[in-house]
Amino acid sequence: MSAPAKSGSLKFWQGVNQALFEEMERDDATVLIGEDVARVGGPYGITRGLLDAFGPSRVRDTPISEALLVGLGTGSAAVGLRPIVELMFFDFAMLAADQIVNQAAKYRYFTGHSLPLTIRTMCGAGGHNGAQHSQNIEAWFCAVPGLKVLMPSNAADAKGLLKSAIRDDDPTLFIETQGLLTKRTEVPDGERLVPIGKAAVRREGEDVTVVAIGRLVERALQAAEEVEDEGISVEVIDPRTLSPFDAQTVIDSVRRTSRLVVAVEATAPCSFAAEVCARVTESCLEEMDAPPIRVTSPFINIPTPLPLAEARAPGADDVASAIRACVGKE
Amino acid sequence: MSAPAKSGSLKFWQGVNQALFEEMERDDATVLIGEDVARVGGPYGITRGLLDAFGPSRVRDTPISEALLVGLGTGSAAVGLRPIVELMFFDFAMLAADQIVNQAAKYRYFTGHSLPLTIRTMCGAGGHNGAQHSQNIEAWFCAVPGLKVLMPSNAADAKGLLKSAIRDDDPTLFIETQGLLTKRTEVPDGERLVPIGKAAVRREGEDVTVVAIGRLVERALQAAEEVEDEGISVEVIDPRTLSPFDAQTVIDSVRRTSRLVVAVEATAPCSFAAEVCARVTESCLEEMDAPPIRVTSPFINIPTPLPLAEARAPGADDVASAIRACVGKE
Amino acid sequence: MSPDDQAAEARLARYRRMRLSRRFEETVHEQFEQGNVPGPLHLSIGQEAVAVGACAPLRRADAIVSTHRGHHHCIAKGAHPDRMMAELLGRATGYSRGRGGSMHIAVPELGILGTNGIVGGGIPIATGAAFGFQVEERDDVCLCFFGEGAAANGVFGEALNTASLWKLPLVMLCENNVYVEMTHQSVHVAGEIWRRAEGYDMPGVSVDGNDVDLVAEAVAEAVARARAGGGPTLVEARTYRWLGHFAGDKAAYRDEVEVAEGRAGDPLPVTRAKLDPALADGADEEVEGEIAAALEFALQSPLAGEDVLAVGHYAELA
Amino acid sequence: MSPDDQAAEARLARYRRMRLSRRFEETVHEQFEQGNVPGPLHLSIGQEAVAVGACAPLRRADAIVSTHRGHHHCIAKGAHPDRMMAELLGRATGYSRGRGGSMHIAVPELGILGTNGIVGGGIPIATGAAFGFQVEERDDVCLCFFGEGAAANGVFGEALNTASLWKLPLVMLCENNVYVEMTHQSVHVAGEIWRRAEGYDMPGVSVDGNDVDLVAEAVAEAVARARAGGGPTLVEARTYRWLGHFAGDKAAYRDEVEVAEGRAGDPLPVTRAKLDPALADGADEEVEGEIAAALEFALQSPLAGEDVLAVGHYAELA
Ligand SMILES: Cc1ncc(C[n+]2csc(CCOP(=O)(O)OP(=O)(O)O)c2C)c(N)n1
Ligand SMILES: Cc1ncc(C[n+]2csc(CCOP(=O)(O)OP(=O)(O)O)c2C)c(N)n1
Ligand SMILES: [Mg+2]
Ligand SMILES: [Mg+2]
Repeated sequence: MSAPAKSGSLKFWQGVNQALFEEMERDDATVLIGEDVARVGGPYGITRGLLDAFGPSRVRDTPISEALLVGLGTGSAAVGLRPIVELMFFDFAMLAADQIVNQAAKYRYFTGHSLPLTIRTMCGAGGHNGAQHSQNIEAWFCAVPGLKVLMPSNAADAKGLLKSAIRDDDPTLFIETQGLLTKRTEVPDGERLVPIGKAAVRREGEDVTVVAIGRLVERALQAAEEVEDEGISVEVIDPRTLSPFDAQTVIDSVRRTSRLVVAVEATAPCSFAAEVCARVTESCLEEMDAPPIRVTSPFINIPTPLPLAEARAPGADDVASAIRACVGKE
Repeated sequence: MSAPAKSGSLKFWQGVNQALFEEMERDDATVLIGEDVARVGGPYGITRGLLDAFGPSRVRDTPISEALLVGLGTGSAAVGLRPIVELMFFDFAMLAADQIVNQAAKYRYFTGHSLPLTIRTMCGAGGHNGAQHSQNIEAWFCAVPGLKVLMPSNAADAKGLLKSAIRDDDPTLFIETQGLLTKRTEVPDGERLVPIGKAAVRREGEDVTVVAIGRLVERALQAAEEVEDEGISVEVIDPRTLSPFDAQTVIDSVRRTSRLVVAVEATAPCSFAAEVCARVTESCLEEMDAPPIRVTSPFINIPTPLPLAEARAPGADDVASAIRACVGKE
Repeated sequence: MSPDDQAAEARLARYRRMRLSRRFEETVHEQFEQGNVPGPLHLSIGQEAVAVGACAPLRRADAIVSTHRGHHHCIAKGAHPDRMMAELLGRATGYSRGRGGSMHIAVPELGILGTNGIVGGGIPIATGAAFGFQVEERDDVCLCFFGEGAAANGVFGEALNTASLWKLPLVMLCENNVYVEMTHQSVHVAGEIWRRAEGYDMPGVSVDGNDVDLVAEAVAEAVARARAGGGPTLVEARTYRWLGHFAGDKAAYRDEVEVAEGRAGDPLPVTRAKLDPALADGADEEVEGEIAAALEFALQSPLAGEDVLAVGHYAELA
Repeated sequence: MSPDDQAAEARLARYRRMRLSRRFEETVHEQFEQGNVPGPLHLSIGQEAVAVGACAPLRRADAIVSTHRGHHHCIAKGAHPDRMMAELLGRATGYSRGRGGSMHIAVPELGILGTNGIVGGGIPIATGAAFGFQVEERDDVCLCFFGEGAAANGVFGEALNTASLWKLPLVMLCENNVYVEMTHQSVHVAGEIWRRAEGYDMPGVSVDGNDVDLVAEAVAEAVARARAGGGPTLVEARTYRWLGHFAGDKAAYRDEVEVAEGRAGDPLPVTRAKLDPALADGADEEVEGEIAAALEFALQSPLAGEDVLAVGHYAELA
């Protein structure tokens, strides 16, 4: 197998795959390691073709040792590589939390040297894998100085952000979303780097600002369509980078709309949604005409059957109701 | 050595020590395990006397295996014990995150059975132990369904909350604060259980509500004194339990004062302080006369020299300035 | 009853259990292909002798900890096919209310502390159960099933070290089925897992995992040692994963010769051959009845609805 | 220069390094007692032969990963006493700007990838450095120091397994100083650590850690194997921790006889005895001068101020 066509309409996973191909072609110091990433091209096929293209030294299947995996990235980055480490599911990052937070994230602080490490993982309840294979713990890592946390919501950003992450000289945590893997978007031709730390305004509007990440971006856009007929004009912002968070873009928007809804797949407590509410109300509470509303998953575990998992996850309808509540049109 | 006097003025660590004694006396199913908790009574002496009192089967020194430690608690709780597991520093909980979050916290959900496990650990920059021995990651665990997260701010609550945690039939994470270990408070005589999930109003006031946890409670009270002379009346609330969070007590207070300041030792992003701001503004933004203000540590690592660590941590003066800013008296 | 009769009876029971596990999984696999299984399915077909042999020396009060591939473990320890089938088919009558599925089956009252979605995640819990038994001065033991891939998770070494130091009543049973997801064990295992016991000052043995009697023998010895306070044992049972990693995985990454050889080790015929054919036929019939009833029970049960989502997170709300 | 002369010169250099480490720590210990060390101090006095012997076969381009007790490792790999002293005394001129202290010293340009506050935390990083060397097809190696207590951290087994599978140029050096914080190693270690290598299909050796030449020999063999693509080796060096776990710990939990026996293994006199006394005296003098200069440098340097707090977290702000 080889890399998929370079442009046109791509699935999310193909955007990731292309970014990996292009960056590994571009820089020999780039390596990819993870469980089943090489021979079979990943449990979800995301890394297919890379072993054939770059060989067994740079693309390696590893044992089931998540903590070691991140250390392999940190140590090799410290001696000159630009490693990409895949942690199959975000839930498994818990096994490597020490290596990510106490080691990789603090390396520059302790040594004064760069650590060009990219950790890729996959979050969310888009599969039927249950409570230990679907969690969204991005907020944990947004609380860690030294790390950069990225969560693209479409194929184009997946490709452009991952390329930026790989070239970045700090440890980055690149979070793919299970529920988006096969979603298509147009991906512009040629080299395109999405800047780290810059939010994207997905849709402009006047009445309410909806901040959404990952899978909720598409749902927020659907909700925006839905309420448009009801005369509600919605602005949708996708931060894309969760840390450092481009709060200014959101605050400027809320200053105009005077209303905020935040939609994430995680549970509410201490989530990125909580952070957005805090940052925005700290800066412009007086300019707000209504309380902010968080649209999140309920504070319960993720069930295995997909219909139940989907019932638990916030949908476009939940975002739409939140928008209506926020503008007082229930 | 034996247990310290049962009442009067106690240091924070003594409150913990007494709770351990009383609960281990009360229930033979209670065991204590951790690194150096037995023979030397803990690196900070918190568990002194317990080995002599309860013997080497129920009080055990363990190897340096944090993930296993939590599993020892989960497995033994599953077969009838009421274990207390000490993780020396909160930072080390990262090595056990899978066992805490993917295993212990989900046990009841998967099995329908109780899991009376108590995990004790110590947070904060009160020592000179640096960036890997001083972190506040309580927010991570507030995001986990199935866990209860407790953070006492004085000896009396340390004792009463720990007793409740040990008797509780769910996994609890009991967070001690390095900067409080030797602080004294009056501890009432006799058996006193502090209820889980109930906030304490430490000081009543009219103009602004300050929500503070752990080490910041005392500092918030100092700040309240300080600004009182300036004619600012401050209400100070100590949630004590971070999850489940007693939001109602805080919301009722803010409805009266119309102003909110939240003070924690952690860094701001996705912290418990963010959650409080979100919960409160969601519920009563219209009743607020000023933006909420978070008083936190800056988003940087914790330095080793104590003077620098203290300079980084939020102080009473920081809380006082936030209060003044909040009431518009700068 | 003469020793011979007892042995014969025991062997029949073992055969029956293996057959029950085999037919359970074949049946649930069919259901999967018909779209009736709303979750992932990791099948253990071909590995039945490991589970049944290892659980043979256990008592009801003993505990086991299982893995993501644990149907055979649960059945071997006495889980009811009907409630298991219901769980896998997402029915409210399942062991986990139909919301957990294959990787979240637990029956604590039978000593089944749970299958697990985290590879190696059960190892510390098993060690903890053994610790609990020791503190309670019970002579019960905990049997920990894990795959050769799981041995790469650091908790494996953590468990061996402390279990050996504390002489915990723990039997670490490595079920080596040659594959770790889609890669051969040689990608994952340096040396041989059972040999790692020595470095932790505990006994380690390797056994033919397709011979239920040999597995039972090896584990019985380990269990006896554990009950007597002699501490843990590491047992590696060699078997083969017949099917793909999960239902739906065609396993094109394996060559046919290897698969054919692997399947040739089918544990059922060897055991059946040692039985009175009439008794064996009778066992097969019983099993068919039990499986049919289990499937019926599951299909008759209501699908788990949204009402199961929120329950059972905290004692207060349990 | 004749082989004998070379050997003599090498031994003198080793003695000098050990002496430098010893005097560095004695000096910083005094400073600690005078209240001039604003952080924890884990002293390695008595263990110098392990660090100096292990680093003897290394080149500048080789890497080492150290621990919370790593002054001797850093000095053995060539770290400058002045900047180390400054770091421990909290001075802005220290290797980590005076904000890291003893557990956060790193000099990547000398291949010193860092001491570490997390016990075992450096093990995966060392494995990663060896992985990096292999991919880059350099014949450099990584030497990973860790204590016998750290071997209980699961990453130890994870590292051995993958290092052995990938034949990484890694030398795992377990510095067994008999104590793990305030408890004897027997509370922490089942069996003997060096014996765990076999279970991962790699060589393991045990060596007298108080004889710098024996340590150098054992590690040289491991390094040669690693450079030649022969993969990792586990070396356990037996020594003794003379002082408490940290400066200030009276270590009342140890009995005097044991401590006396431990101190009898002092690595310096044995080596010194093999030297030309005049040369040894000269070395001692040089060391005194170097240490005096280092202390002077540190005391003359400004204390790290709040201006060091925010710098160096991200590339943009570095
Ligand atoms: C910590 C963790 N890492 C990775 C996975 C993904 N995964 C599921 S099963 C599996 C292979 C397990 O192999 P083995 O232990 O041999 O068990 P088997 O599947 O052969 O029964 C992997 C890597 C996981 N579930 N948990
Ligand atoms: C993960 C982790 N757990 C616990 C500690 C606390 N701690 C610091 S040093 C130490 C003992 C380490 O013993 P050993 O590995 O033998 O090294 P030594 O101190 O003897 O040099 C412990 C438990 C820690 N720093 N990190
Ligand atoms: Mg396997
Ligand atoms: Mg030691």
